Amino acid sequence: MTLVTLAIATGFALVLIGLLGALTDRNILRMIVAFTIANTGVNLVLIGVGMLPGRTAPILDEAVSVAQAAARIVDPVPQALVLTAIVIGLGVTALMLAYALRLHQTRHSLDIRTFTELKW
Amino acid sequence: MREELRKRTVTAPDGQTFEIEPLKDYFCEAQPQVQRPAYAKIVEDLFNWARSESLWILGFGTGCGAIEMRPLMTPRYDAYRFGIQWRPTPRQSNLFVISGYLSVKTLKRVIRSYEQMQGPKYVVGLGSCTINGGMYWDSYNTIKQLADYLPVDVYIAGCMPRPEALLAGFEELKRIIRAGKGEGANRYAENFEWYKANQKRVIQDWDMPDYNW
Amino acid sequence: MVSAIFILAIGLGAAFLLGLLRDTWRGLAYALTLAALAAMSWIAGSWLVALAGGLGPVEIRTAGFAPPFAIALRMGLPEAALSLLISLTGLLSAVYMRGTLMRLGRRAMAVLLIAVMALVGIVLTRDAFNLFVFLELTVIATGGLVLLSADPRALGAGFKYLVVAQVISILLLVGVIFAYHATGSLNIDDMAAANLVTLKGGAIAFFLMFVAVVAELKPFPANGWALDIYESAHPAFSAILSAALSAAALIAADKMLSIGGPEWLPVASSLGLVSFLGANILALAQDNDRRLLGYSSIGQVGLVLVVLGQRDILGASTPFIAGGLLLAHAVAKAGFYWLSGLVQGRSLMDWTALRGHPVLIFAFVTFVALLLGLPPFPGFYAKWGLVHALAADGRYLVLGLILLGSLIESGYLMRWFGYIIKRPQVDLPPLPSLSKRAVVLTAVAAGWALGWIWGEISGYPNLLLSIPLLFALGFLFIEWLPAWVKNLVAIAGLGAWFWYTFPGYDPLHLIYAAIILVGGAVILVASFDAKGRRVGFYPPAMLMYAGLSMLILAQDSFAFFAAWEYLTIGSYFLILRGKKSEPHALSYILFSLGGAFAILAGLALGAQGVLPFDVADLAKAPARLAPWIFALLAIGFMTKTAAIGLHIWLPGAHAEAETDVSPMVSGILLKAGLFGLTLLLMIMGKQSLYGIELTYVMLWIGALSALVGNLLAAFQEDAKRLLAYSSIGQMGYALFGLAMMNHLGWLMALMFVINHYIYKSMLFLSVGGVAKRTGTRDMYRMGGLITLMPLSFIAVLIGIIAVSGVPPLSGFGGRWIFYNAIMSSEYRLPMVLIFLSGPIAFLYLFRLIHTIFLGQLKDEHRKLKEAPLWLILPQMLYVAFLLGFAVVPGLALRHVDAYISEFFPAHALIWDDITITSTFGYWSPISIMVVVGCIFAVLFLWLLVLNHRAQKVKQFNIVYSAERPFRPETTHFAWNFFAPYRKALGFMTLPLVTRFWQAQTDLLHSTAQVSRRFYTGNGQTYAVHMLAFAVAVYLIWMGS
Amino acid sequence: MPFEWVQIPYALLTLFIVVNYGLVLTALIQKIGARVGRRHGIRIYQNYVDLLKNYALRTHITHGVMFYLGPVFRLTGGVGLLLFVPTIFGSEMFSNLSFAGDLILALYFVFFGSLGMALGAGESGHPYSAIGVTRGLSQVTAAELPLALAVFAVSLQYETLSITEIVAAQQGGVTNWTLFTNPLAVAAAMLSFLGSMMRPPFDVVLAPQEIPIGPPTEYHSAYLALMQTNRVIFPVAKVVIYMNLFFGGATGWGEFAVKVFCIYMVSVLVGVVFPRFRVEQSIRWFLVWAVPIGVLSIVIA
Amino acid sequence: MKEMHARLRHRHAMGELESRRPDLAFVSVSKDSLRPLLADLRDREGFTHLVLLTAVDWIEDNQFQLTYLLHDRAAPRDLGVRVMLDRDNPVMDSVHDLWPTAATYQRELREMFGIDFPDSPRLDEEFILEGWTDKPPYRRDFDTLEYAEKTFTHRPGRETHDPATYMKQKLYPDGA
Repeated sequence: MTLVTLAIATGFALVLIGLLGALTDRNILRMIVAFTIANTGVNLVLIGVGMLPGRTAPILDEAVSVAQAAARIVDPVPQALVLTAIVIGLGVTALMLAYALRLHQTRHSLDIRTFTELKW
Repeated sequence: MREELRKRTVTAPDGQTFEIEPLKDYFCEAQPQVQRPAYAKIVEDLFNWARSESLWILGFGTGCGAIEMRPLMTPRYDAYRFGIQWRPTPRQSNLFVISGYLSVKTLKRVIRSYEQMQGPKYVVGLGSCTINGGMYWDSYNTIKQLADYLPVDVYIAGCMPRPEALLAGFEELKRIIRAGKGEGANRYAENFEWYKANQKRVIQDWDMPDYNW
Repeated sequence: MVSAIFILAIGLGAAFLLGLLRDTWRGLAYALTLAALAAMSWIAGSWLVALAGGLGPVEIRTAGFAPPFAIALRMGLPEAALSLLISLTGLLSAVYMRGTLMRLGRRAMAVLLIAVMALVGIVLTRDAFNLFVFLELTVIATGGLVLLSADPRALGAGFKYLVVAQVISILLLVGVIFAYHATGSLNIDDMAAANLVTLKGGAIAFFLMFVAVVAELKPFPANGWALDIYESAHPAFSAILSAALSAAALIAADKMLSIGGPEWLPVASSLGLVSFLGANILALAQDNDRRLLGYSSIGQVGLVLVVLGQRDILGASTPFIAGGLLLAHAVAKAGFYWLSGLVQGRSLMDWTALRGHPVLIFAFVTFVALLLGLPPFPGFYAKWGLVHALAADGRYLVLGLILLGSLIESGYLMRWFGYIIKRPQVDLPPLPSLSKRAVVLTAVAAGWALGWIWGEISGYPNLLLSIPLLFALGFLFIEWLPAWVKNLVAIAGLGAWFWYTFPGYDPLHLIYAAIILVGGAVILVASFDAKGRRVGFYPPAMLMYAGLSMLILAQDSFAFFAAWEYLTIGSYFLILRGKKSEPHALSYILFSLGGAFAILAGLALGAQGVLPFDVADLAKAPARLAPWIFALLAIGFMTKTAAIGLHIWLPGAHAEAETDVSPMVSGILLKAGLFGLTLLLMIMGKQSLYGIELTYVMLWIGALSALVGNLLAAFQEDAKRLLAYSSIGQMGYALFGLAMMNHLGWLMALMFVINHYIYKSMLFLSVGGVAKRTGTRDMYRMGGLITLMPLSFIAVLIGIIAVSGVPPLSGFGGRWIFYNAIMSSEYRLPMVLIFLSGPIAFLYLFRLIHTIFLGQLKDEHRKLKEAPLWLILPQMLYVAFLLGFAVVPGLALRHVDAYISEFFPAHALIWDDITITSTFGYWSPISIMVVVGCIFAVLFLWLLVLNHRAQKVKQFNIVYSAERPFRPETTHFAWNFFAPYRKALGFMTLPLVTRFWQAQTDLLHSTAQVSRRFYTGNGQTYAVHMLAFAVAVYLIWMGS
Repeated sequence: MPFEWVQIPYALLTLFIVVNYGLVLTALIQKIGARVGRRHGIRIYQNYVDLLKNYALRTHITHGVMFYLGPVFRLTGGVGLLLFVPTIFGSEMFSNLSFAGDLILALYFVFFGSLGMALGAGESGHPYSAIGVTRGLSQVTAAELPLALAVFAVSLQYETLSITEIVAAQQGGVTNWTLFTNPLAVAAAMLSFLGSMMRPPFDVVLAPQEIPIGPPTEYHSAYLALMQTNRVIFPVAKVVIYMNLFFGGATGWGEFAVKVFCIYMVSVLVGVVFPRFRVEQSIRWFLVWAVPIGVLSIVIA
Repeated sequence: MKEMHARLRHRHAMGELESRRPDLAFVSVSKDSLRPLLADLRDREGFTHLVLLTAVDWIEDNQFQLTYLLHDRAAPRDLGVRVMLDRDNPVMDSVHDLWPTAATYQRELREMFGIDFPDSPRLDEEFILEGWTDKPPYRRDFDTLEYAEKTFTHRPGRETHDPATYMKQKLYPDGA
């Protein structure tokens, strides 16, 4: 099993664990944590997909010159994507936490089952 | 007087209210008129013959004497061959046979029916009760003399008169009509006040118009 | 031209700028927001103008690199249109939310700007990951904007949304990265070019992306979260969500489909169909307005998805059709949500508050029409094109389901409209806010403008520009005038149009034209009776007349169908005006729309994609399809003539309509169906389906209609219902005549057309006049009105003699021709029913005249006056015409007779001086009239001589078994008039048909009631739905 | 067939003959009915006397215009029906006013009198009138159906709607009568005939003991006289139609008298034997027994 | 009958049984015990049918006698129950709730005897007489002849004969 496969497998496992947690745990905060785990898993998958064994990080400095870049570094795009995704995930998580806070303030509960007044 | 015949106030669909006086608004108040023979004598004679040969009896048995009328329709007596038949509605009848005793309550209906018949019309009093009260001479509820209330053309005495007597009575009536003397309707109209006074004396809750068209 | 990227830049920049402002400078912040949104709209608008002017799509490369190294944007015509839609919706919503935004401050405004910017970004971007980013931005912005709502429940809804959004984002992100891995590019066009789905792992990558994007469309049934937001969010935000987000998500889905290729089109179609049908069915059970609108949104989006999925056959017309549907939906739904902000209650009934605000009602009507795709709105053109394409390609299932879904949708929307107009008004007046109303009206204007635009680019003559329609719409602008002025204008308009079009008619069309235009004008004379302004009467009435007059002029199928829709809508609004007409108007419009869909499908099948399609070319329809086309069209037309089985809407609709509306919808409107049938039979002739001759089936339907209509009429207590059922019977006769497919049958049908118009209009007017005076329509409450209303009596008398076919009036002519017609026809058995129903007509006719005019006059009617002059006047015209027509039927008929000879040369009549001779018999109307008149006069004189002194007596002077009547009510024999007949044949009046249709609607409703339980309100459950949905899509995809 | 003025006196002559014939015929029928009950029955001239008496009544009332016109409508219907049908085949004199229309006219004109009468009776305001009318109308819906079917079958058979031509086709021997060439149609028509003659078992319309003679309850004097006149013309006119359609018509007044009498007697014979049906019973009876025969006749035709 | 009487005596105050025929008997009861007795008879003893309700004016005793004649269809047998009322205060409980037909009889008695049955339906409506203003005509103190002479005109010359003597005279004029 290569590192890449391991990374991707771990990523998917995290995704699944996260989703499972998010879908089974009633507590909003734990759901948020679960989603964070799932996001991390996704990010890991992203990295894993962009990984090329034996290459270095896509940073152009003294170690890797521009001319060698194409052969020496891994694909930089997934890395950029991961960065963006992390930022966005952070935003969403923050928003969810804000919601959790407001929900707790107004409804004094963190159980997702208590917020079913809108249905049907 | 019955509730329905009293004055009442009604509201029209458009909201206006007005009064209804049933006896005036729903019944014709005109008095009966005397209708003299209008045509030449020979024509009137023909008409009188026709009237006499076409006696249509109102099918209204006012008392027990009505039982004697039924045999007239049977094969044994068969009054039809004399031009006599029974009609179910006063409008089409011209002979009213008061069959036996007449209670005050029935008298009211009899007057109404008689007045609804079209002239010339005839009244036959059947049985002693119509003549002088008969066996009901002391009854508090039976009239004693039919002639006080309606213009009688022929009385047929008996208690009861048999069908043969009735046939004889009808033949007598025919003679009277043919002689031009069957003018009971006119007598009634001429002496309308008198008849009405008599009628109203016994019918104490007079709740109909003076003449029932 | 400003680069399109500035739309994004301005949005983003302004949002940042807002963050720099002081929190207290709210006015400035708000101005800045509006300015930014306006600028974005302006840029999008200018692009739209430029692109519509012929400019090709423009690629925008950020950072100056070509993809895949940088993100590419594209500005094409669809993108420009949707960008404009999004930014305008944002702008208007911002205006609408002024109060809320000022209260919440710059952050809220910034979030709004971000939301709009992100939505535009979704539209413009060609980069998959960028798409993800914008979608996430939308999610975040949505999460923020949901909190704008004053509704505390929105908090929970927003959180559920975020939960689901997380799941979606995971799917999307994984999909994107694998797609990138497979193709080495993030650019959507590159992915498409690389044929992603065929690459290793690419298919699953695409599947994940596709599911995630489709999930943003809130597909049924994985959409509980969205409904909660629709229900609880601020209406202006719901407007954005429904109009802008849906548009953006749809274009995203479109982009995905461009990657997925044709293999994924059926999947998209099925998902769309499920959404369209499911959401609409569930909407049936909704009582909350915003939730209902949410369901409707989901349905509409589903429909557009179907269109996208059908792009393989729609080809170049896809943007036209999808755009038409989408824009109509967006404008209407945004308008609806804005309108809902004006209404204070959240139940559907609370919308009764709109009553008394004609402008808002007009807005509501416009939105409904936009949603339902009624002409002249874009949805109409779109559906027309879609249905034709589907029919041409043989995708009948899709076609049928789309029409079914549309019918259900019209069911709840029309029902809602009925509530607004008819239910008891709640005491919560609409908010007076001028700015909010202005926003709503902007949407209305946009709707009409779209109608005009779509008319212009449709390739057909613009529906909005036809003279009759403009005339009808013109009445909207003179609503402030008194009714009599408008009436004059209306009559003049009808007359002028008749005079203007007169030279173009052949005899057959002339008959219909005369009935519709001249006859309509005569009925309008009765409308002078109305007092005040009579708001809301003339526009629909004139719309109906416009539709009718356009119908008979229509050459191609498009004009025909549009006219059909006009007359349906117009008459619906007319019928709805009646006092208790709400349920009947609803069933009318549902049957009519159902019928219209059948017609649409029939026409589409006939056209086989060849457009424009001349109606006369139906004759050339392929033999395989011809019987089906015939059946569909016949069913459509027969809903209008209320043939048995499709008749249940008629009695209530005609009976509950206003006095002068009843003759319009009975005397005139029913003829539209007959006209259609005439045309159909003339063009297509006899058709057989599975060995059964369809005209023979129609013969039976006609005969059954005649029988059941007449029988039911005999048992009615309500005078107008009686007349209504009688119409069913009369239409049955006419249908029967047409279906005989011979010369005399047609002549008879046309004679029925004329006669039925005259006597039914006359009877409805006189009965309406009586009902107006007596305040009731129950016949047994009337009675003895002959002396008080002699003219009405004469009208009814002449009317019933004519209806019953007794000589010497014109009805006899109809019967005579009828007998001659069946002599020359080879069908025997259906005649038995017709023969039976003939005398039954006497039953209800006698009942009509007896229980109203004869018998005992009631207390409260003793001072009634004759019906109003304006109602009497047309009746007397009809009486005169009936008498005239009775004497000289040839004036109208011999030309028609000659005309029919072109189609059926055999058995033409011979019109001598005074005698009309057929192959079998002869008939001389004048002689009959003279003979009967002479005998009558002699006998009358004879009776006068004998009886001239007759004593006039009053009503209780009757022999009454020596008793006397006490009350007129108990003396008037009227209620349950034909009790013995009911004993004998009452079993035939069991409401089987009503029960059948009731069972259908009950089934739909209980389905809706049961399946809505699916949405438990639990956010986790919704997330599970989403995953299950993904699995389901996967299965569908594998399956297809 | 063009109109000539001389047809008017001829038509009047027909009318005169038929009125007298009808007066005597109905009396004779009544006598026959009486003999069945072992009575002598009315005198043969009794109808004249009754008619004269009713014309000679001195007082009259009226309930209104339609009440006044009702009998006029009624008799117009009777006279018109008679005159629209040719009475004697082959006779220019007695083809009456049949130039005005064919069989259909005759069949539909039957209703003219009934309708007017019903309206007149309705204005009297008497509930019995209305009840009688409802019964009559209810019954006629079912009773007319077999006739309509039979007429349809016969016109199909002869391929014409002209009564004269139908009669012409039946000339030349008894076997040419429709009775023998199309027995089913005739059977259906004769059953319908029973229902339209106001005789038992189908006379619940008048029902003297129950709703004193139904529609004419309020009519009297000259009104009644007009209706009586109609009562003698109308059945004869109706029988004439039957005679022309099914029994070969009549070539002379003698044949006319015999045939009309015989056809009329059918309803009498049935009437004296059977008690009365209620309305729904008679409707069912017609639908169950008479209509299928009629249907059969047109299916076979 | 006898057993039944013996049985019922324990429960109801009632007089001796007057037997007329094996299947017909009369019994007198007091006004107060009538209703329970009637109910008992109807519900337990099988006298389901009220044949008639009639009255006799015992003017000498200043009393009205009411007779409720009951019929037992199953047996079959009849029982008359008699009640005496004070003539000055003729009021009796209505039994229309036991037998609806009783209402009609009670109307008649009200009109003809002036006996009051409170709560009986339509009690005060006219029954046979219309517009009657005099005292109830079946009371024996009402003089019908006097009333008739006052109200109606009589035809003069009317004679009254005792049928026996009259026929004797007619048939045997010579007195043999």
